[in-house]
Formats: sequence, C-alpha cells, structure tokens
Amino acid sequence: MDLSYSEEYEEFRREVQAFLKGYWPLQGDEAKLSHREQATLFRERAIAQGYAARAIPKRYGGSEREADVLKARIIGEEFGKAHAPGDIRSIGASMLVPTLLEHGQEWQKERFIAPTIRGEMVWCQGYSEPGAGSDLASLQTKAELDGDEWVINGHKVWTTGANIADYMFCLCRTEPEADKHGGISYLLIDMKSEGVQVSLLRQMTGTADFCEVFLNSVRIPAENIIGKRGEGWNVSRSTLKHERNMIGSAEASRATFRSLLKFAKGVQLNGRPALEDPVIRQRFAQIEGYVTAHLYSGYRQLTLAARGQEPGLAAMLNKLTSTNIGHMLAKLAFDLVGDQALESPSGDEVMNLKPRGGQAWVSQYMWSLGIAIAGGTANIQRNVIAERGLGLPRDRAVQRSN
Amino acid sequence: MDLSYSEEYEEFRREVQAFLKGYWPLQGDEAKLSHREQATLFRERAIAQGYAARAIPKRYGGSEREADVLKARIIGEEFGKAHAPGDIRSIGASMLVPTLLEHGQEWQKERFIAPTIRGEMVWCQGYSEPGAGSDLASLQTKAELDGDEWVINGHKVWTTGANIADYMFCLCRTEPEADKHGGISYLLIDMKSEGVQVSLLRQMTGTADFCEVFLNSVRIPAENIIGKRGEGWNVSRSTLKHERNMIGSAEASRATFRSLLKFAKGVQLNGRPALEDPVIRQRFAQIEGYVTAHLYSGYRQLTLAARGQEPGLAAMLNKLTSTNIGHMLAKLAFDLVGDQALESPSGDEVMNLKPRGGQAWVSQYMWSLGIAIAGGTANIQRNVIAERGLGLPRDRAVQRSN
Amino acid sequence: MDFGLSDEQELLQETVRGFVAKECPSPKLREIFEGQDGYDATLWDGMVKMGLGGLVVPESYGGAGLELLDLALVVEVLGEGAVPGPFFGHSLATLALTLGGSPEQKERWLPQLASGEALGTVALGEDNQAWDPAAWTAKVSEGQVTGEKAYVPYGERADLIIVGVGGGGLVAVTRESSGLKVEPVNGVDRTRRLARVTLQSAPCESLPEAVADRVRDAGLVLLAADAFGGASKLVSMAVEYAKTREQFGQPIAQFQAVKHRLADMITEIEPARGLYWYAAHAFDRIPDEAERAAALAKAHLSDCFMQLARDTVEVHGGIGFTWESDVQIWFKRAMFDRTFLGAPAYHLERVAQLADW
Amino acid sequence: MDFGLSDEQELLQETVRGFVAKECPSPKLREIFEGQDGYDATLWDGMVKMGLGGLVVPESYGGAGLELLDLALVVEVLGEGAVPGPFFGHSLATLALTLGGSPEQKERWLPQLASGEALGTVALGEDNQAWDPAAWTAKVSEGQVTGEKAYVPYGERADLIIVGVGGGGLVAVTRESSGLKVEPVNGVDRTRRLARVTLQSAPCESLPEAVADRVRDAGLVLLAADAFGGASKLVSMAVEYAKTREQFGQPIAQFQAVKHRLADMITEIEPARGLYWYAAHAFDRIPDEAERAAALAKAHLSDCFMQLARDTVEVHGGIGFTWESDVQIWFKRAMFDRTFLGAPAYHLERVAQLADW
Repeated sequence: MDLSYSEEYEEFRREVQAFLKGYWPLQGDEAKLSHREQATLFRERAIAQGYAARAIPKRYGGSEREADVLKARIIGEEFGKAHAPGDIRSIGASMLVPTLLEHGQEWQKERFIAPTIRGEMVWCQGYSEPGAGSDLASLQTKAELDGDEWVINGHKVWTTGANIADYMFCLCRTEPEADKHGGISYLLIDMKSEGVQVSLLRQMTGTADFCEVFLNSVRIPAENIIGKRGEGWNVSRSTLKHERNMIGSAEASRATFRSLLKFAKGVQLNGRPALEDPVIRQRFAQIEGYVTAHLYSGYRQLTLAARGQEPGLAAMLNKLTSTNIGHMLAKLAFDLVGDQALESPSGDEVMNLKPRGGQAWVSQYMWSLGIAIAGGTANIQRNVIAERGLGLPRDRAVQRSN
Repeated sequence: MDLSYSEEYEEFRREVQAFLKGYWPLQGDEAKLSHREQATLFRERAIAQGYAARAIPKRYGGSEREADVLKARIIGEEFGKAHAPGDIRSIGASMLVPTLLEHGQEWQKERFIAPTIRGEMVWCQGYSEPGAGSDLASLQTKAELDGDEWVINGHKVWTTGANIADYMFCLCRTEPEADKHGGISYLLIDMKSEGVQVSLLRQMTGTADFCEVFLNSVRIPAENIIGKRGEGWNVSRSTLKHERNMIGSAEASRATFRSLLKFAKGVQLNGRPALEDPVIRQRFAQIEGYVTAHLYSGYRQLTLAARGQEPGLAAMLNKLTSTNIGHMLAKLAFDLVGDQALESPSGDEVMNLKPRGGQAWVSQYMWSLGIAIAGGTANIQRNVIAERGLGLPRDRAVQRSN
Repeated sequence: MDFGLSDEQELLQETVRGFVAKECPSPKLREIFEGQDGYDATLWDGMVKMGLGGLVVPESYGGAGLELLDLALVVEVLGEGAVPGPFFGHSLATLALTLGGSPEQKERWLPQLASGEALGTVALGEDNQAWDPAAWTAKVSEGQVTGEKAYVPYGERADLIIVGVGGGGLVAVTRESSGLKVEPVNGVDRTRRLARVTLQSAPCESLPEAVADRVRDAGLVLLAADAFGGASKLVSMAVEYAKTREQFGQPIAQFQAVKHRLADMITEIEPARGLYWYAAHAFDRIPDEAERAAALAKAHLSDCFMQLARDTVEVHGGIGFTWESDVQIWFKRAMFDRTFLGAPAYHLERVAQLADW
Repeated sequence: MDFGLSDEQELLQETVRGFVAKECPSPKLREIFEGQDGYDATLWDGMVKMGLGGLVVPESYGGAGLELLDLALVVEVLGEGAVPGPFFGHSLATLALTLGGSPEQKERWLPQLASGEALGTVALGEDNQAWDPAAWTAKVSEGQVTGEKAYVPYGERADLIIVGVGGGGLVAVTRESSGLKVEPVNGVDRTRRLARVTLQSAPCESLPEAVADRVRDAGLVLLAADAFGGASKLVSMAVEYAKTREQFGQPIAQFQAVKHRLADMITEIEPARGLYWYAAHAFDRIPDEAERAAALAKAHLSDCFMQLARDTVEVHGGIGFTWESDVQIWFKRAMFDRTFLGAPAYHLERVAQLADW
C-alpha cells in the first residue's frame, strides 16, 4: 500500500502541469473564440500531447497511448484543477466510440470516431421505450429493410440530449421471428432524417432533461448498422460494459457529500448552526463512512486494474453503492434545506419567478438525486449482484421471458 | 369518537373491581396454597362470575356470556391492575380450545376444554419441522392407521413447552397420495405415550425456550383426530385465525416501549443521561409514533368489532407492525445498554455466573425481541398483506408447490 | 369507549369524497395545478356551498358548528384528492376567530367567511423556520403591525389575514390595509399556493384571546390529516400501477421485491390514521394532551407521506418522475405537509420536551 | 499510488487462512467456544510459532517488525474464522510496549511476548463507558496503581497487563503483583473472554512515552479489521444457507426478497474493506489522519458487522437463533466489536469533532 505516486508518475504530473500552464486558458486572439471553439482547439492539442483520447488509435483521431490508469488519473486530476476541457464526457465518446472500436467496420470508425471525440458530432442513445424499461430487451421499435434502406418506426423515451444530437445509436427489432434478444439490431440514425420528431419530457422538477423521440417511417442507409443483424443486443451489452467506471461514481459521491457538508456549514436549523445538531452530525459521519468506503473500493479496483487483475465482485457493486449514498444524501439534504423545501426547485415559466435565495441550488440538487432513485434500476442491480456476483439462481420470470 | 366508557360499562367496571377486592388475593388458609392452586381456585370463581372463559359454553366449563369486547377489555384492565389470574393465556386455551369448539366432536369438547381453560391440562403445538418452516404445509411427520390406532413417526421443532405439556396438537401427513395440503390431519397426542422424546433446543442466548419433539412409532387412539382425515390443514388455519389478536400485540408493543423508556431514564451514555442525547430523544419520539399508531389502530379494530363490522385490512397488518416496532426497539435497546452488550444475556452454566448489575434484564429483553425477527415470518406476512390485503398476484413458487 | 367515527362523520367524508370525484377529477386537478394561481372559482364555490367554508364556525355565526375532528376528516378526503385551493388557510382563519375573536369581531367576520363571501388565511411562519409562536417577531404598536411573514397560503387572494405577532399574539389585517405588501412565492406545491406578506405599519386589530398555540396545533392536525389522505392515495396509485405495468412478461406486482415494498407501504400508513383522529379529538376534548398529540401526529404522518411519495416514484420507475404523471402532485403536497409549520425533527423534539424526557 | 496489498501481505493472509482452516475448523472452534476459559493451548502455540505473537515487535526484540496494517490483515483472517483466544489483547500489549516502553522495558518484555513465553493484554476501559484515555480514573502514586478496569481480554491468563491510568498514561502490571484481583466477566463473546481487574496499590511500572491514544487507535483499527472479516464470513454463510435451504419447492435464494437481501448484504460490506486498510496505513504512515480514520473505520465496520449478523440470523430463520448454529458465534463477536472501545455513535461524534464540524 502506497498512497503516493512513484517518481515516474510525479514527473508525468509535472509535464501535464507544464502543458496546462502553457496552453490553458487560451491566450490572445484565441481567447476571443466561443467557449466551444476554444475547447475544440485545446482538445486537439491535448490529444496531440497524449493527454486525451488515449485509448483511441491515431488513425481515428486519438493519441493511441498505452493504457495506464494512474496516468489517466493524474491527467484527470490536473485538468480538473485547471478547469481545462479534457476527454469529452459525452455519451458518444463514452458509449458509442468503444462500441465502434470493438464492433464497427473500418469506414464507420473513420467516419464517426474523430468528430465524436473532438465534440463536433453529438450523439444520443435510443434504448428505452415506454413499454421497455428495466426489461429493455422487450423493445418494440421496428426496422425493416427496404432495398438499401432501413425503415424505422417506433417511440424512444428518456433520450438525453436528443434535442441537440446529430445522431442516435439505437436498438431496433429487425427480426420479428427471432427470440427476444436475438431479434435486435444496433442502428445509427441521422437525427435530421425525415420522420424523426423530438419532444422534451418535462420532469416533476419543472425542467426537462430528457426527450422522447418518435420515429415515423424514418429511412437510413442499410450500412448504418453496427455488428450483424440480430446481434444488436450483444453489441449494446459491450457498450454498457464500457459505461462502467471504477472510480467515477465514487468521486461523484464524494463531491456531492462535500458540497452538502459545505452547504450545511452555512445553514441554521431551528435557531442554531445545522452542524451543531447532534443528529445531523451523526448522519454526516455515517454517510462519510459509506462515501469513504466507496472511494477506497474504487482506489482498490484501480490498483487491481493497474496490476492487470480483475476487480471482480467489487466492480459490480459500484452502481448500487452510489445509488444508496445518493438516497442518504438526498434525505439529509431534505432535512437541511428547511423551509426552502416549500419553494419550487426550478424556475417557473408560468409564474416567471426564480427560486429565492442563493442557496436554492440545494433543492435543485436534492431533486436531481431523486432521479437516481427512480426506476427498477436498483432492483435490476440487485439481481445482477446476486446472480453474477454471488452465484444465486436466476430470476425465473426474467429467465422465462428471455 | 368517545374515549370514555358509557355508564353501563363504568358500572360493570365497578362490579369487577368489587369482585377482585373480595376475592384476590386469597385469604386465610387458601393463601397458603401453592400459587398454581390459588390461581386455579380463583379462576373457577372468576368463571362463575362471568369474568373468564366468557366465550366458552357452560357445559364445557365456561361462563358463556355474550361477546362484548369492551367488557373483555375492562376485565383485562382491572385483572391486570390487581395482578389477578384471568383467562389462562396458554397455547391450549388460545389455539386448541377455539379449534375444538369449531371442529371438535362432542366427547372431545367435553373431555379437553374444561381442564384446559382451568389450566390443569397443558398443551403444546406440533406444527413446524426441520424442513417445514415458513413452508409449513411441506411437513413430513407421518401417521398411519393401524387398527384403531394412529402410528406416528416424525420430528417436530420450535415446540414451546413440550417439556411440560400433557398433550400436543399436531399436524401429520396421513394421506401420502393426496396433494400437499390435502394430506394432512390434525391429531392429539398424549405426551406420556411411548416413543415421545422431548429435548430442549438451546438458543444463542444460552437459555432454552423451545423444544424438539421426536415421535418414534408413537401410538394414539384413532379417535384423537379433530375434523376429518386430510382436513387438518383447514382445521389448523382456523386455529391461526383465533390466534389473531386485535389489540394484544399493540398493547405489548406499548408496554415494551414504556419499559425501555423507563430504563433509558436511569441510564448514562457517554457521561450524561441517555435521554438528554438528542439522537436518543428523536428515536424514542419516532418509535412512539409507530407504537401509538399501532395502539389506536387496535382501538379502531376493537370499535369496529364492537359494532359488528369487519376490521378488514388493518387486522392483517398487526403482526408485521409489531415485528417492525420490535426491530426498532431492539436496536434502540442495543444503543442504550452500553457496555453491558459485552456481557452474557443469560446465566451461564459453564462459568456459573449471573449477569452483573440490576439492569441486566435489558440485554435479556433485547435478545428476546431478537426472536421475533428470526425467520421468513415477516416475508410470509408481507405476502399475505400483498395478496389478501392489496389483491396482488400470488407468489408463483408458493402457488406451484401447493 | 368508541374509537371510531359517527354516522354523521362517515357521511360527511362520503359526501366530500363524492364531491371531489365529481368536481375535481384528474384533468380538472391538473388544469388548476398548471394554472396561474392554483385557484378555481367553481371548485371553491362548490366547497363553500357544501358548507365547508364554515365547518368550525358556530351555527350562530352561520357555520356548521362542528369540531376539529370533523374538519380534519374533511381535510383527509381533500388530501386524498389533492384538492387545490385555499381551504387550509381559510379554515385556520375561521378557527382563530372562533377561538380568539371578540364577539364583535366574530359577528363582523365569521358569517362572511362561512358563506364564502370573504376568504381568510393565516400568516404564521417567519424566516429561519420561525414557526413557533414564541419565535415570531412581527411587532404591533398602536394598532399597526410591522413585520415579514414568510409562507402565507393564498395570501394574494385573501380578504382577511390572521397574522401571528411577537409574544404569540394574533392580529387581523384586511386586504385593503395600507402598508400590506403581498408577493407570490414560487412554491413547490402548486395546489396550495403561498405568498410572502410584508407589513409596514399596517392597521390591524388584535384578537383578544391568546390562541396562537391552539391555532398552530390545529394546523398540525390538519397537515397530519392531509398527509394521511395523500399517503393512502399514493399507495393505491402504486398498487394500481404495479398491477398493470408489465415487465419480463408479467405485472411488476408479481416480483417479490415490488410486492413486498407495496406491503410495507400499506403497513406504514394504514395503522396511522388514528394518530390524527386522536390528535383532533384531544384538541376538541382533552386539552392537556392536545399539544403533544398534534406534534406527534404531524411529525409521524408527514414523514410517512414523504417516504411513501418517494416509494411511489420508485414503484413507477422513470414515469413517476415526470411532470405528466400525477404522482408529482402528491409528492409536492408531501413536501408541503412535511415542511409547513416545522419539519418532523423539530416536532419530535417537542414531543420529547412535552413529556419531560 | 497503490491501494493494495504487497505480495508479502497477501501471502501472510493466505498462510494464516490456511492455518485457521486446518487448526480451527468448526468443531474445534465450538469446543473452545463451549469450554471453560475460551483458550486452547495448542491453537495459541501454533499461532505463536507462526510468529503471530510478535508481529509488530521490532526484529531486534525477536519480533517480525511489521506494521499495524500487517497486524490488521491477520486480524481480518482471524475474524473470518472467529478464532478464539487472546490475540487481540496480546497484540495491543506488544504494540503499547513497542511504542511506549523504555529500552529496558522492551528488552525485558518484548522477546518473551513475541515468543509466546509470556502473554500480554491491555486494561483500557472502565465502568460507565470510560474508553477514552482522558476519562480513565485509575491512579498511580509512588509506583503503585489503584483502580478498576472493566473489560480486560484474557485478564485471568495474562502475565503482563498494560493498564490505562488517569491522565492518559499507561503502566505495566505483572501477574504476580500484589494488590491485583482478576475476576472473570460472564462475557457475551465466548471466543474473546473478559475479566474485571481490580488494582489496590498494585506495584507497577510506567511506560515513559504517552501512547495511550495510539494504542486505543490501533485497537479501533483491529476491531474494524475483525468486523470486516467476520461480516464477510457471515455473508458467505447466509449465501450458502440460502442456496441449500428449500421451502415451497425451491431454494430460498430463488425468492427475490431473500436474493435482494443477500445482494444488499454484500453491497454493505465488500466495499468497506478499504476503511480499515486506510486506517491502518494512516496509523503507520499518515499520523495526522490516523485518529479520525480509526474512529470512522471502527464505527462503520462494527455497525455493518452487527447489522449483517442480524440479517444472517433472519436469512437462516429459526435455526439461526439456536446455540447449535455457528451463526451465534459471529453474532456475539459482532456485539464485542461494536461495543469494545466504545459504540459507533460515540466514534461518529468523534469523527465529527476531529473534523471541526
């Protein structure tokens, strides 16, 4: 156990720091560009230096460096401190690009990867449907081959960013005769195609972070398929695998914990500072136990990965642990926010009012944690942990419906 | 809503008080009898007066009074205050007697009821087996008719009081060809029969409150069956129905709550009175919410019963509510008991030591609550509430195995 | 001993329930919820015509002369239906005048309030969670009141505002008073709109009796009753959804995880109705126990309501978190009931103090 | 940066795990558990022969010269196996002398303790939950100590007792000291026996360095490590039982209620191992963070252990509550780990204080 970085890595850290000092923020005329343009420009330089798109081959616009979780971590830390735009965190970069690398044809990789990792091409994910939530594979959106085009009809929901996306990667049923998982294909849809209709899905907070996408006889080229016909389910599973993150969820939990603690330091509850309330103190300390455990578990998984070992069971628990911590933090936030819980969590277009008080962000964030708790997701996670992690028997209904 | 008793009932209460004043405790020579003899003597007088065995016909030794939940409650309250022995609370009186009244033959009622309600005949319940816990109907103890005798072989567990019981009412499989529930009969076994072997089942507390009963070619008269062959399951279900109690579990929860609160008033935690600790105060107040709700729900069920209405869903929740409260109280007790949690909850025959300190009873009771939490019982309760109370679909595995 | 409702009380609940089903079904409810001011004249007039405007107003002043328990029973049903409008504040105002007004004040105001001619409300809380009458700071001097009241139900629309002032007194301020400024608050619960009331030397009349604590206790009971009604409704929404929503080829109610959660939900709420019944009854008949019973009922039931609102969202999955789903309406009423007049932790501590723990 | 074990550390755990499997399988464990004094000479000798008696004793005094992290890793494995005996108290005694003894004291005692020739223990806590060194009241005067120490592991058997005294100092008392009275305590955890030690002007030697807080912190880390090991073992027991126990014609693990509970159980404990690793590492290398990390690890892990012990009993049903079931052995170790050196609530409050919240 050694919580310091070795000299090799400290040297690497100094290089990164020097690069950032020289290149971010942009200077002179470049500083007058739009934020997005600045980010794209800087990102290209970071890629050239090997500080971004490290896992992506050079021929697709990446910097093609050997995997090194510690270097990745140092880059993350230093870019974070400097507020510099590092690897783009879009759904395209984190989910589509790894899928393309694994299953895509050469022309697909060449065409889609580079603009995606530069942030020039924006993606959304067309998986969920009104009738297919936790039971994703029961999806009904149909794609039929008509000559050299797919004709797609269906309805996708919970599609983050569909309103600004250029493309959607999408699961469609192409083999109606095949079994549940075998009849699905993984298609790429240009969002400008005729018949694509996007509407915002308003949440109970009053804001709209998700979209619905209606696909009405949308035509796309037959070649816009990743993997073979009927193999879309497996192709998408590899996407979900890439989605996993050994350390990100724990760091996010810690950041939320810290910001709530910071908030609590400025809050009065029943006439005294909230943090002097023994019940609140106990709850913070209790949650810190979970947050710290989660973080150290992430460090351990990172270490195992760096050693070329499998993190095993621990990695399956990250998501449920994050959800549990989110629950605890949301409940605590609720008790800290006091009477502000009487106020709307978002601006209100009807009354044209903004939330009052500088601390209104807390209720905002109390609600956004609420999103994580929704859905059968936690129960699906428990099934996965029980079945794959503990070797318990599979759920009969799930098995039967497969 | 009227929380006072009407004049009729206040008059009844005065009668009960006068009776108790005259008859309990026993006077003169009678006061020299053993406690058990005194109780039997007094109980006979209470029955004659109509203050006990009210639901039992006179010909079976009861006092045969019209059902009146309020009078029953007044009797309970006044007998309780006077510490007088009222209706015997044995498993025989509460479970076997109602079953006999509903399903027994005349000779069975005449022979078994009177001594049971006087406390002269003691019963134990032979239901659970090592392989049949929450899935009680999977029991394997076999009874075969051989001439005019049943020959019984099997193994019962969790048999409270088998070591002092005169008789056991017992579920046995008599029709091996029938389906799961249809093959069971309800038999009465004299515990002095040859082949009955009782051993104590020691709990993790070190004490033994339960027994195991081994039945090895035990022979009993063929007539010792309640209901018909193969109807034992339904006969036993009516027993369980009688076992339900609209108010008892809530009053028990409140008594435990009060005694824990009383205990807390005398306890120091980390250098100050435990009840000054804001966390402890919150927890007591929270639990009081549940305890009080439970109690009022009992009052309401009682009122509905007095009006001849069905308590409905509320009655199905009593048991799970009690279990939940027991959980909360046990956890709180744990935090109040402080370092005494390091000490054994019971006398220790190996080291021949008694628990130190006058408050050692708390750890005792902390453990005894533990019993309530054991088992799939709470999950079975949840199934019942969901299926019968909320009309949700039945469990497939449970259905299939029936 | 009878821990149950009278025939009249059951009839009252059934009548209101019928009214709500007819006059405030989901589309109507949503229309008011989405609307500018959370108020619907037809709905309110209908309620007033049923006599709900003056339930606790003595018959001699044109009311029904009923007790807090009756009022709470109505509130339970309104909570079930998430009925929008000024009923809560109006009822507390009529109660404050009935308990604390001078004969002349009652004569002047109660008939108008009972008939619905005038709308009343109460301005109790101040900033920094100052819900306790002892913590109020609004000042009265020479018939004028100055202060800030934070969350006043339908303050913009009320003709009469009963304002809590320093020392735990109550004063009446009318809509026309000079020095009265009312600004809408962007509240979370769009079925019970709030306003911020600023009083700058506004002419006022003091109520002669010191009844602020009683009015607060009544408010706690009504919030508890609303929470019971709302929570019960949520459980039935969750049950219905679980029966119809299919995943993996079966209704999700078939999954034990969902099934047991629904069983836990009903076990959480169903036995708790007696808490608000008893608190209301104590308010009416057992004054020594009223304050503590009200605090316990509010703390327990409003916390249950919030928890069940979260549970109901989870049972619904993503759809439960949308604006489109009706779940949000009760979710936000739960936030209101839990927060208004003070959060559960605050009242639990009062429960402890009032028992001399 | 490396948040993992060295090859040597992994080997150490594997070696001890192999030893436990061989020398302390369930029948042996139960024999000692049921026995008179919770001590088995063969088992202890075997541990000492492996070098476990002097893990943190410097090599110059015959020990292995390892750190607290190594010791904690061993304790995790012993916790997994519920290995009975005096290891916990003995280890803390060696640590106290190593950190706080004079060269002469080390010379005199450490080689004997490392070799197992002598058994050590610590007498820290006093009545009324006085676990904090600042709260100790035993008095030292002219080389004699007087006081009552409440829960001393294997006090009856120890040759050397390191006693915590008022002002937070430590003194050494030997078995032969006059004025030393040791009475067995009827402890809940029969794998770690306790005694009450009464000192009446008992001759003693003070340790020159003030290390009581450090010894307490080390104790917290070891209890956390034991809790992690024990809790992990309980989860595997629950999983195994659920796979084999059948009801309604299927293993109970097939029921979603049981299955999800097992998933929740592993999610509770598995990520938490780093808490004790880090606390031990901080003790060894990051002194500024050691005290708080130890308190957090002990509070969190001992609470998890207790909760998982309850869960495991519930998964087992009635059988889990019997003397016959091995579950009780870990259940009682959980009670020990949770209570000894102070309950979770106490240490959580320390966590808050140490961060200046």
